[in-house]
Amino acid sequence: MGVLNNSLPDIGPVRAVDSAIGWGRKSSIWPMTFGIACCAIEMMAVYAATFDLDRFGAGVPRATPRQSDLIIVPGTVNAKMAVRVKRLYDQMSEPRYVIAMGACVCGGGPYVKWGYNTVKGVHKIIPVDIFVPGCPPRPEALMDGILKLREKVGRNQVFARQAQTAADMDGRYAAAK
Amino acid sequence: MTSLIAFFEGLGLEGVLALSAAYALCIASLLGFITVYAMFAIWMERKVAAHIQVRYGPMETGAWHGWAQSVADAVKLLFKEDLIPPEGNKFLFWIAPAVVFCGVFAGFIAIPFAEGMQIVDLHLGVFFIMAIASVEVIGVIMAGWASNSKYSLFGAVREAAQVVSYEIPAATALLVPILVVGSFRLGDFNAFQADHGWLVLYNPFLTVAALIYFISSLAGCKRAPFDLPEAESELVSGFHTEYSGMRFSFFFLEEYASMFVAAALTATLFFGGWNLFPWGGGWEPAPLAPVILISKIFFFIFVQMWLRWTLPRLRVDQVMAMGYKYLVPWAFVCLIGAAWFEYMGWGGLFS
Amino acid sequence: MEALEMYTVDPNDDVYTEELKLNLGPQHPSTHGVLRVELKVDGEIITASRCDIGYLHRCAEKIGENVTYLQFTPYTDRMDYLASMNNNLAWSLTVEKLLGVEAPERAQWIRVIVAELNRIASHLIAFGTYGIDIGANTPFFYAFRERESIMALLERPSGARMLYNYVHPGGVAHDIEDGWLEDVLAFCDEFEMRWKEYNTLLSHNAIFIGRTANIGVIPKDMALDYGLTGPVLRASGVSWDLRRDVPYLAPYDDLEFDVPVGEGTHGTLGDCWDRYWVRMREMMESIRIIRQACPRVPAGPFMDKAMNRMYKTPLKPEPGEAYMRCENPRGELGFYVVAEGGTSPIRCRTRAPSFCNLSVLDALLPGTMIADGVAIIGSLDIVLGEVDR
Amino acid sequence: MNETDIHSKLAGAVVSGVGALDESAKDPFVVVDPGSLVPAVTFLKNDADCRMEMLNCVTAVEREDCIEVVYHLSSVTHRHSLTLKTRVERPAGGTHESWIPEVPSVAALYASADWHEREQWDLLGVRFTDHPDHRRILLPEEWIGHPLRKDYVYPHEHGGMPLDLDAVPLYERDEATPSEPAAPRPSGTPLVQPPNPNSDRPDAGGVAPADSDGDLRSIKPGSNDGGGH
Repeated sequence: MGVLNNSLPDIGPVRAVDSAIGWGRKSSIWPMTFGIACCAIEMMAVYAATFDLDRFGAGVPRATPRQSDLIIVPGTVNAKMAVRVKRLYDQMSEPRYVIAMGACVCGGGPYVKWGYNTVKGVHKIIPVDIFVPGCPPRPEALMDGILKLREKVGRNQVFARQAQTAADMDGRYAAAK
Repeated sequence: MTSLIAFFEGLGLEGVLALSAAYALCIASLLGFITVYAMFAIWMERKVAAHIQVRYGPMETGAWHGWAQSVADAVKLLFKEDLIPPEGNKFLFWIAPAVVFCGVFAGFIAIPFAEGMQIVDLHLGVFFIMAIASVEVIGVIMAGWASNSKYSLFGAVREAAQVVSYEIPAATALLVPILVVGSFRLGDFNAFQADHGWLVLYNPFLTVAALIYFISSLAGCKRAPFDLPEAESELVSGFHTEYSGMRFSFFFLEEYASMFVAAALTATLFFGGWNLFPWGGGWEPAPLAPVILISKIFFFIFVQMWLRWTLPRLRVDQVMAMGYKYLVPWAFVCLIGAAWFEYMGWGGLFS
Repeated sequence: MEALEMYTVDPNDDVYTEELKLNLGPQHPSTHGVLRVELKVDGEIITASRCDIGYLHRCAEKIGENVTYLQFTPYTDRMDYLASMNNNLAWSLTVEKLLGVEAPERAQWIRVIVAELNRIASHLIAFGTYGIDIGANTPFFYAFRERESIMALLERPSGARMLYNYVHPGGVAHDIEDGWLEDVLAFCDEFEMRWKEYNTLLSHNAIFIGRTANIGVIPKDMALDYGLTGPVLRASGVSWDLRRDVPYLAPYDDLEFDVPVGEGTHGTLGDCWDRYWVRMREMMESIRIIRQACPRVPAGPFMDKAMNRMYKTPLKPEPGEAYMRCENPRGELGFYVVAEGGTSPIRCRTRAPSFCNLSVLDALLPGTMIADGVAIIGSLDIVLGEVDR
Repeated sequence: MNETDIHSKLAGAVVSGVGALDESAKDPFVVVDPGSLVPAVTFLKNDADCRMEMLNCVTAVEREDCIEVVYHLSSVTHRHSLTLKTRVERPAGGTHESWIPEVPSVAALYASADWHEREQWDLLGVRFTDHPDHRRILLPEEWIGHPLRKDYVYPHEHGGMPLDLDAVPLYERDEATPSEPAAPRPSGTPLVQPPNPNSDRPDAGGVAPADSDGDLRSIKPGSNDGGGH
C-alpha cells in the first residue's frame, strides 16, 4: 500500500474500508511460537484447553516470524537473547505487534537490581504495544492484554488520515467496537 | 463444457469467442469455488482440531461459532506485508506459489460432480489428475530453493522425495479400479459402480487398494502423519518458512485444494462416486448427485483432519520405508490379485 | 543407524555430499525455550553438534549472594518454573540444614503432598510438549487440562498459580484449608482415569514408539559419567532416587512407593521411549504417595515457632556451609550455601539437574537424524530457566 | 562407608597433599592440594570401596584469602558421598579480577565436570588447566569480567543492548546525536580484561563481533542464524 498509507481523506467509504481491514486484522492475530521463561508456560496455558485463545482467532501459533502478527515476549530477556529478540522483531512482516508479558519484560522485574545480564524491559529493544505485568501474569491477564490489543488494532487507520482530535478518535473507537 | 459453449453460441457468440467465454466462466466459478471451499475447510479444520482437543476453537469472529474466521484471516493476509528475502532468487520466490496452485487448480477441471457436470470430460481423467497434481512438487522445490533458508531447503527436498515416492503406490493402487472398470474416464467409474456397487466392496484387493491410495494421498497432500515438508517441530515451517502475507496463503489454499482432489478421487474411484448406497443403484435423483459426492468428499477430508490431530509424525526414513517396503509391494499384489480375480470372473459383491 | 555406516563423506569422490551448518534455536518450536544447538548435518543426519546455553541466564547465584535467605526463596521458584514447590523445598531444606532446625511434622507432610503434586504437573508438561515434538499436538491439550486442576489445587494454600513461594525455611507459608486434602484425593481418582487416556493416545501408539524406541540410547556408565539424575538416569537402568536412598524428608521413610526404572520394553535400555515411560509411571507413583500421605497429615503447627520469630529480623546462620540435595522432577537439585555470618550467604550455588542432563546432548546427537535430535532434546526434559539460572 | 573411612583410605593411598577431615562441618570435607587433586579424584573414582561414580557438582567459592573449589562426589553403588576441596591462595595485590587462579581439570575423569568447570570459569574466573573446551558457557564469549567475583563492576550495555534501567530505548536513539554515555560508576576497581586462554585471536577478551568465534559459530546472520527461526 505504501504511498496510500494514511493519505486518503477521512471520509465514509475510506473509513469503511479501513474498518473492514481493521476487523480482519484484529480477528486474526497470529502469535509467534516463542517462549523464553516462566511466562511462556502461562502463555501455553492460554493456548490450551481451559483458556483457548483460538476463540478469538488468535490460536494459530506460527513458528516463523514472517507469518506471525504478534510477538509475545514471555520472560526475561538477557544480553545474549536481546540480540535475537531484536532480530526476530526485524524479521516480522508489517503490521506487527508486541506484547511484553511479565514483570521482567515490562521493566526488569525481580532481576532489576542484581541482574548484571538482564535487559530491564524489552521496550529498550523493540517498541511494545501492550504491557502485561505480573510474575507471571495469570492467563486471564494475558487474555485481557490480547483483547486490548484487538481493540487497538481494530481502530487503526490504514488509508484514512490519522485522526486529528480526541473527539474524532473517540468516534472511531466507538465505531470499531 | 460443451453445453456451456452451446449456450454461448446461442447468445450469438461465434467459435473462439464462445469457447473463451465458456472457459472464462468456468475458471471464474472454479476459482470462486476453491476459495470458498478452502475457507470453509480451514474453518472446519480449526473446529475439528479444537473439538478433538477438548476446546471450542474460533467462537468470536462472526456471530455463530466463528464462521467468519477464515474471511478475517484472508483479509488480514491480503493486507500483510509481502517480504521477499533479498538474498534469494526473487523471480522463483515470486512465481512458486502460483506454480503450486496451478497444479492443483488444473486437477479440478476433470472432476465430475454429476453426469455432465464437469468442465472437461477427459478420457484419461484419472491419469490427468495424477499427472497434473505432481506439478506442485516443482513449485515447492522452487519455493524452498529461492527462499535462501536452510529450513526451506530441507522442507523442499523432503517434499520432493516424499511426493515422488508416494506417486508410485498411489498410481499403482489407482490402476486396480482402472483395471476392473476398464477405463480412465472418471464418468465411467460412476456408471460402473451404479451397476456393480462400490468398488471398495467389489473384491478384497480393491479394499486394500483403496486403503493404499488413501494413505498415499495423505503423503501427497503433506497431511499428518506425513507432514514432513512443513514439520513444525523440526523445520519451523518447512518450505514456506520465508513466505508471508498473500503468497503464504496460496500454499494454504493449495494444501486444502489438493486434499479436495485426493478425497474426490477416493470417493469417485472406490466409494461409489455419486451413488449413495454401497450396492449401487443409479436411481438417485440427478440433482442429488453433487450433494452426495461432496458429502463423501467432506467425509474423507474429515478423516484426513481426524488423523492429523491424532497421530504423531513419522520420521523421514520411516516415511520412505513405509512407501517402498510396504505400500508399493502391496499395491502390486493388489494389481495382480485383482487381475486374477477378473480373469476368473470372481468378485462383485452386489453384481 | 545402518544408513550412517555406509554413508561416508569423501570429497575425492566424483559424487559427494557437503555438510551443512544448521542452527536450531534459540527461537525454535522444539528447543523447549531458548536452547541453541548448532548442528552440522549431512543431509538429514547430524554429524556434529554443539550446545549453546545462556540465553536465559538470570544471575540467580549473584542475587543469592545479595539478598537474605528468605528473600531468595522466590528466586528458586523461577529456576525450575515447572516445579516451583520442589525448588522451594530444596532451598528451605538447605537453609534448615544450615540453621540446624527441622520443620514441624505437619509441615513435612504438607511438603510431601505439594511436592508430589507439582511433580505430576511438571511431568505433564514433559508429556504434552514431547507429543508436540513428535508431531502430535493433541496430548498437549489433554495434559494442560489436568495441569490446570493441579494449579487450582496448589493455588488454594499458596495463593499463586505457578510460582508458589510456599515452602519456607521452617515450614510452609500458610496452613492448608479444611477440605483441601479431600479435593486432592478426588483429583487422584480423576487423574488415574486420565492417565490411561494418555497411554491410549500417545504412549502405545505405533508411530510414537517407532519415533522414540532405540533413539538416543544412554548406557548406564555414560549416564553416571555425565552426572545425569532423575528419570533420565533411571531410564538407563540405575535405580537411584534420593527420596528413597537419601531421604531428605522424614515422611518418605514411612511411605511405600516404587522407583520406576527403564526396562527397554520397545527397544534398547535407556532410549527415548524409556525416559518417557519412566516419567509416565512416576506420575502414578506420585499419586500413590499422595494417596498415602493425605490421611496421615497430623494436626499441629505448620511453621516452626522459633523460625517464625526469626523472620522478623533476617536469618543469620552461623558460619558454615551446607550442601542439600532433593529429588526434583528432573533429577537431583542441590543447593550449596556458604555462610560467613551475615544475613546473606557468600556463595549460593545451584546444582541444577537440567544443566547436567543437558550436557549429555552433544554426545547423543551425532549419528542421529534431525527429527531424532528433536526427540532426544524433548526426552531429556530440560527447563532452560534451570539450565542457565 | 562414612566420610571418615573414605578419608582414611584416601590419605593412605595418595602420597601427599591430603589434609585432615573437617568433621565439625555439616558435610565433612577433605582439603587436598591442587597438585594432588587429580590423583585423589582418580583414586576415589576407581577404588572398589569408594566407587564415586558421580561428580554431582563443582563449585568455586571466593573467600577473603583464597578461592576454593569444592567437588561433591557421590557413589550410587555404595550410597555414600564426600566433599572434596582444593584451595588457591590469593596473592598479595590479587584483589581484583585480573587474578585468575588455576586448578587442574577433572573433565577427563568425569564428563559432567566439563560443563561445571566451564561455568565456574565463566562466573568466577577459575581456570581449569587441561580442560578440553575452555570457553564461557552462560555469558557471551566476549563478556568482560567474571560476575560472581565480589568486586565485579556491572556493565551498562553489552553488544549494543542496553542493560541499565534508565537506558534510552534503541529505537528512540537519534543516530546523529548519540546519547550521553552513562557516567562511570563511582566505586569499584578499574575494569581489567582477563586474558582468554583458549583463543588464538590477539584481541581475545575484547569486544568481538557476535558469533565470530569457533568454526561452528561462523554462521552469519542473514543466512539462517540465531534468533531467526
